[in-house]
Amino acid sequence: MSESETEPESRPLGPNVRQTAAEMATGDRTDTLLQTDGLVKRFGGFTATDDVDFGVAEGELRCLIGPNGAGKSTLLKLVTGTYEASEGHIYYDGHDITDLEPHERVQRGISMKFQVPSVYGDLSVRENARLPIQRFADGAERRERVDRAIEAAGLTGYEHVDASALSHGQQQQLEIGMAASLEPDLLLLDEPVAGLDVAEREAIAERVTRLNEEEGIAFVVIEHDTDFVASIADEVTVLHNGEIFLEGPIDEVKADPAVQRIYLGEEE
Amino acid sequence: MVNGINLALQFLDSFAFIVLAAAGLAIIFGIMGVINLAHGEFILVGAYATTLSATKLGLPLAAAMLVGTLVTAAFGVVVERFVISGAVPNWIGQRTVGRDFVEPLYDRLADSMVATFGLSLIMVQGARVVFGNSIDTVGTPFGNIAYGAFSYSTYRIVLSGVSIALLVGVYYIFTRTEYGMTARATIQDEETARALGVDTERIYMATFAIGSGLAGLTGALFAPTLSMQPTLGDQFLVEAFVAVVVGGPSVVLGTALSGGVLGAIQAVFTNLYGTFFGRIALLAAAMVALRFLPDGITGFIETVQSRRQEGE
Amino acid sequence: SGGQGQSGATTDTASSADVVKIGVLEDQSGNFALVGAPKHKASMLAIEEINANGGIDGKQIETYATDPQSDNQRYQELTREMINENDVDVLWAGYSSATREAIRPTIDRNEQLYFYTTQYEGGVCDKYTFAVGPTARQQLGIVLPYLREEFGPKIYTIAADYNFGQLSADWVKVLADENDAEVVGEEFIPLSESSFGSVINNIQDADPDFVMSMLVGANHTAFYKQKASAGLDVPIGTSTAMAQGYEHRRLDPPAMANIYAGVNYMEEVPTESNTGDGGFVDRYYEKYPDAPYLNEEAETNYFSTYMYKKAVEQAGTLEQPEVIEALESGIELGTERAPEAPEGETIKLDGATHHVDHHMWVMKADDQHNVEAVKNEQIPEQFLSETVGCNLPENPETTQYTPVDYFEEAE
Amino acid sequence: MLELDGVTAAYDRTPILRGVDLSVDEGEIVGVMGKNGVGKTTLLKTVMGLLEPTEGTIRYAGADVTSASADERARAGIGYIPQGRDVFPKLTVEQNIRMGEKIRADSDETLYDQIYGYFPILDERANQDAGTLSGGQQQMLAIARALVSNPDLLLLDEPSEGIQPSIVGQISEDMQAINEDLGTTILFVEQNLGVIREMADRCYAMERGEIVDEVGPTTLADEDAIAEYLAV
Amino acid sequence: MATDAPPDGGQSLAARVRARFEGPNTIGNSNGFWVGFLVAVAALVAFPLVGNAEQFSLFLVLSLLGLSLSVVWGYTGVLSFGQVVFFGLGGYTFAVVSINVSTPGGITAAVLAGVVGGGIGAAVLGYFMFYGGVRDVYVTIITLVATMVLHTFMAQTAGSEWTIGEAALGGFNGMPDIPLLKLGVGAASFQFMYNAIPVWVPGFGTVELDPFYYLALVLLVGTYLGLRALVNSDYGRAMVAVREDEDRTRMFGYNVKRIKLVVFILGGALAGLSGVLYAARNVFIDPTVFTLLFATLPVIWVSVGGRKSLLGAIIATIAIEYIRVTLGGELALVMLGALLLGTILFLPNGIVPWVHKQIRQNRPAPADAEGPETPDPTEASES
Ligand SMILES: Nc1ncnc2c1ncn2[C@@H]1O[C@H](COP(=O)(O)OP(=O)(O)OP(=O)(O)O)[C@@H](O)[C@H]1O
Ligand SMILES: Nc1ncnc2c1ncn2[C@@H]1O[C@H](COP(=O)(O)OP(=O)(O)OP(=O)(O)O)[C@@H](O)[C@H]1O
Ligand SMILES: NC(N)=O
Ligand SMILES: [Mg+2]
Ligand SMILES: [Mg+2]
Repeated sequence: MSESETEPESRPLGPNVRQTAAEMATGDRTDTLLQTDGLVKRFGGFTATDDVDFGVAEGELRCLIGPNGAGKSTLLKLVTGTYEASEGHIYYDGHDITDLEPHERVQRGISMKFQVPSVYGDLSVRENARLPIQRFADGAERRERVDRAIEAAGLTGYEHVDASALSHGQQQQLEIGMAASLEPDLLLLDEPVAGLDVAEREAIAERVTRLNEEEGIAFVVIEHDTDFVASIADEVTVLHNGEIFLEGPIDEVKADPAVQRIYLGEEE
Repeated sequence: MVNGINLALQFLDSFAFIVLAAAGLAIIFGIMGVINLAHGEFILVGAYATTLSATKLGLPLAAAMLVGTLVTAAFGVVVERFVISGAVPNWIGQRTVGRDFVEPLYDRLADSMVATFGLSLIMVQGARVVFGNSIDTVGTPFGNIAYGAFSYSTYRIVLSGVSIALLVGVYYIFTRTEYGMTARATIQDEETARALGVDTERIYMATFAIGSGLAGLTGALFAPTLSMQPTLGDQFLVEAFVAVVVGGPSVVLGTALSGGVLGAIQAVFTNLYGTFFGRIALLAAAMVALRFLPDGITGFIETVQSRRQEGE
Repeated sequence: SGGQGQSGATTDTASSADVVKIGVLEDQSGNFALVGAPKHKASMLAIEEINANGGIDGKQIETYATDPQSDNQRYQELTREMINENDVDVLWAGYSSATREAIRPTIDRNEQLYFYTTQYEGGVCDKYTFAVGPTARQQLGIVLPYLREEFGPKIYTIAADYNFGQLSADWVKVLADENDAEVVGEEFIPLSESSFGSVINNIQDADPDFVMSMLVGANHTAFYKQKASAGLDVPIGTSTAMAQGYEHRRLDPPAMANIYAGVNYMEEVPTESNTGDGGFVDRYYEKYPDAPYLNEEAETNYFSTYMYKKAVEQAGTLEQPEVIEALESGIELGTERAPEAPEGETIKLDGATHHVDHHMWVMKADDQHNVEAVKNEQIPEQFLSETVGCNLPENPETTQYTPVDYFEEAE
Repeated sequence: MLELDGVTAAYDRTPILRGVDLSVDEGEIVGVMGKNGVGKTTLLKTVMGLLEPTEGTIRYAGADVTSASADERARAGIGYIPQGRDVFPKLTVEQNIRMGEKIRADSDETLYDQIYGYFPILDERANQDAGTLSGGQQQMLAIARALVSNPDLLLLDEPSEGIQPSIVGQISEDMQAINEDLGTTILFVEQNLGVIREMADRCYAMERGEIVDEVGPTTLADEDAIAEYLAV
Repeated sequence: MATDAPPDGGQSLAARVRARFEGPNTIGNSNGFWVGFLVAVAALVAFPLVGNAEQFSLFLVLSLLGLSLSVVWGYTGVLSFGQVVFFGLGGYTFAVVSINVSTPGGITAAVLAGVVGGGIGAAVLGYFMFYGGVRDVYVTIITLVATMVLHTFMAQTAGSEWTIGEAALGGFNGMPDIPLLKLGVGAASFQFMYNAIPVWVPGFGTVELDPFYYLALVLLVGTYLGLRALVNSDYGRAMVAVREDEDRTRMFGYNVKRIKLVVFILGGALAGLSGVLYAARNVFIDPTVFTLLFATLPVIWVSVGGRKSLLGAIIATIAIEYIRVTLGGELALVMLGALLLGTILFLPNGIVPWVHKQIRQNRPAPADAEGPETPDPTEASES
């Protein structure tokens, strides 16, 4: 892959670097929730993420955009532990989680919805919804949480329907609901509105905003729909060729000519 | 005492046995996702058809082997139509009650296992009822070669040559030809393949026929060296599955490599400690290989290749 | 045992005293069908003959026969059924020693009179079991000395890697010692193995005067083809090949050339009562024209049925304890009473051990697979009677003894 | 070119399409829009022959193809780009494309250059397994694979899903170019408003398995009116 | 188990207890089912009056083996070909311990040792596989190979060097000298084998009943109910989630490897129990239990009965083994083969789920009020 010539050779610590590795290692807490340090992922000879320092503050809602193949999904999968990092470290809540198993990361508060929806097709909506919740809630509390999760996903009345029979949008809603019901501190969403109709997009935008504002959940959202991005996020990070290309408020990023050229298209 | 030539011949022998045992299965299991517990009985068909055409019809051995292979391939087509794809029962179903009776067994590992287990019971007992508890065998051709105090059956050396040629042929067919690519695409996503104009029914049938034909060829090739009984297929089954699975995702290359690795281990241990340890070593090696190479040998090779590229 | 019908299986004959109930469990399908089918047929032949000649003590035989399909689990269930449901007076069952051992607990528990007719490793000293086939010591005992005389003292043993093979190999060592010979190599081969390249090399490497082969089963049959095509032409003595699975008929010559079988019987045994006009072979093929072969075990099933007949007639009852007592008194069959003992001369049931003093033969196959008798003599069971001291009428036990406990050479 | 008359189709027993009437003329670009789950994908699958209608007829190029199999329809010139990137994951990118080429004997080399021109990344990654491409790259591959067969009628199911904005714009332009240059007729499903407006000559609106409206060029020009349809 | 309090205090104890055994992971959550269940159990209790209980006890014992695969494969998605490994380990351990200590206390300990032996075997093999990242068909083949290793190995243990204490492993010919099953300690013990108890039954007079049959029946019914409770508990739902999608289940914070290992050990212990009873019933064990045929049977039972149905595993085990033992004649194996082939082709989800579907479809609507769909009984146990 050819390097973009506008890419600055050495990047100053951008606004996104919340905390240095040294700070992380000594456990000096700031409001930084997630910080990657020089994260590299190679597939064979191909480098999908290249020395990425990506940070998210507590309660922040950050969108991750960038061209197809930029390494966005890969970055999130490194954070969840689905992929093992080739190099670099991941710090979360003051701890180095680079070597933790995926389920341990989840138990510490990281939750993710993958790009391709994969609800448990043969289980009913209610069983799907109960699964994350039963890990930590019992009895009446559990029932209540399950009910709330189903309601928030707009699936009241579908409790006993097999999840495979839901529409695409409903499955996305259910997935977000399940990921959110773990009450994570950090929720990662990979293209939550791809393939959804306008009404559903709005519903999800509203949902994400509410979870972020009311429950204080920090988000990283990957999305190609820039209108959607604009409607939920203030800050975006642009990834390109596996590297952080630009970060900043959505309006500034959209106006950046280089971003327009590599990602948005000239005429936008 | 270990003698170099003995060891080499022993290796070739083990290698040929494993590769030939696995060849048909590599296609039917590795490519089509059907666990064929009747694999041994397909080999039986090949062996019986070969032997009977030689002893009863008086065909020369080479011609009889060709007959054995073709008969098994044809038999495979019948099994595919009636059982594996369910095409025949479904054709009847559509015409009588207006719906399909059965779902194809492709990529349904466990169900295909039960169905082919049933099939194997039918075939073994069927062979017994029709041909009795044994049939007369044909002799082994080509005599032997002698070296020092030792001598070795030439035919078994020929077998290892054939097994290598067969691997090369199958590898070529499935990776280099249009048919091979189409077959792999069909197994991965039948619907999309159909939308791209592939007659998937024919592909399934042809692939199953090739897999069966290879099993038949194995039976044909071993017919002169084994005793002909309805249960003769049993001895191939375990080696076949182990070789295919240890081989990993690239089935043909994988089968060659696992035949090589497992054959070498068996040969060395057999030579040093006798047949029992040779067999135990083969099985133990298979378990260890699967544990430490969770994606089989070819999966491991892919990983190593990408590590090497990373290093560059 | 269960609630139904088992009460007094061993004594309750009052209601069925007008017939003799015989149970026959011999394999007609599965792994042992090749060798089990002739056993079944021979039992049926004997029963048919006896019935045609007025039955046993005037009673007709009622036969219960089911195919156990070479499956030990089926054997166990069918044995219970024979005893508890069918209430048989006597039972013939099983080809392999493993099958015998699988059902023996049930046999002993129910005190069921049982005939085991396969040639076997020997050593079963069991009040209810009559192991009337030849033992390894008897079979090897005729062939090994012969080969020692003919070819020399160096022996290489190859044997199936399970009880029968291992114990037979022990007997080879004992007999080698007794005959001034020496075992120069020994290899055990798993039953699932069918490639013999390295075995053949090992034999060539050891360069013995003759090989003793106790290979067993369909997979091992391949050895004979493979050694022939490899050009291994050392003489081979065997207790297992030819007589049971008629390899000399099934395999293309010269696979069995130069092979010497130590057996009590095979179809080719040249006695008048066997191959003579109207002899055993004629009667068998008259009843079963399509049968492929009349094997060693078939003859044992056949004559032991006559032994049972004789014992019942002597006891004058079907009560099993009395019949066992009659058998233990030493039933004899002989050529003068043909057709009952096709293997030749007088054969005698040894009451103390429940084994048979067999008339043993060495049968040699040539490169056209023609078989001829090269030696024959009467050989008694020796291990239990002479070495162990098994005496069942006095000490009714249910043990299997092994040679290692009695012979240093066997270790 | 394509005519559906009272087409009803179902998975198992639940009817999804209920009496769909629709026609596409040669050389047209026709869109289908509607909310999630109304049956748009089902409609395309039925046209492709992956689902057999329980009632109604489908005519293509003057012939009744209602009971023709998918591969027959493909060979008759219908190309299909499924929703959700159904690439063959264990075939390489190049092999995936060659699978598309197989359909027709008359595919020519210039088509390749053109297609790689649209999606240069596919050329770069020719020997990568398609399953390891990023989501958007897989979508591009699916499009390219359908294009190489040079179909007469191209069925596109949400081609812009998961594609970066600049390429989305480019795809609609390319489709129009293909339509003009090669005379390919196109029937497509979309959620992206911009794409619909830019590409479609006219458009059908679907609701619960039925065509409820047909939208002509004038309405298509009206952004708010379209938004209305998509958000019904 | 669900640890939550019952949803409403007004529910009767019976309903609360029942709720533990019900849920979407088992077939049969209606009143009708439980009535049928009680009738079936009663029929099995009465069976020795009319049928061959001695033979039937074999099917009950093997049903435990079927159940062990049903939890491991049907509910957790681990297709093990090695249940017979743990079955055999259980049987052999029982044999070795009981031969060495053949007092009632020793025999009772031998039973426990057999169960533990099966569990430990599964723990070792399971740890080796699951914590090494082995998945899917690779698990199947490793377990198959483990079976073959044991078969090859056990077949050659005929010599006296293969003696553990008093107990000779006996090679291919197996171990015939297993003492009769006596449970308890000293005088407070009871012999379950060959100890028919005369019981007076109205209408039948005095009949001799086989205690082993009842022991097997109690263990089977108990195991069935226990597994029902398990699969309908929180843990059971996590198992099912692992079966449906391992990667996704990890993303909800579940330790998938541990869940698989735990279930595998449970399955091993259950298979071990089955093996103990098998050896005790036959007073014999031999390496036939490690043959390919025997290893295949559990997969066949569970597939034919319905992979995701515990009841299916039991019913199919009994049916297939009954057919295998009783079907005679030259074409017996052909018919058995055709039966298996036909069943899997025409009822791909297994017999019990098919029957369940027929009943649900044919039941008139009002009766459904009691049926599984409306009000979902899991609600009651929310879980
Ligand atoms: N397993 C793999 N092997 C080889 N290359 C891979 C693998 N997984 C991802 N890649 C490559 O890594 C790059 C980044 O992929 P990634 O999925 O992270 O992209 P993305 O930014 O999410 O793109 P999109 O917007 O299209 O989803 C792509 O070029 C892809 O082809
Ligand atoms: N394989 C299937 N089996 C059963 N029902 C299905 C299947 N596929 C889709 N459905 C159902 O059919 C209906 C229509 O589905 P379809 O995929 O055609 O909708 P769509 O309009 O393409 O939606 P979207 O915009 O989300 O892609 C939905 O309710 C869906 O749940
Ligand atoms: N008795 C035998 N050959 O097992
Ligand atoms: Mg992505
Ligand atoms: Mg769709």
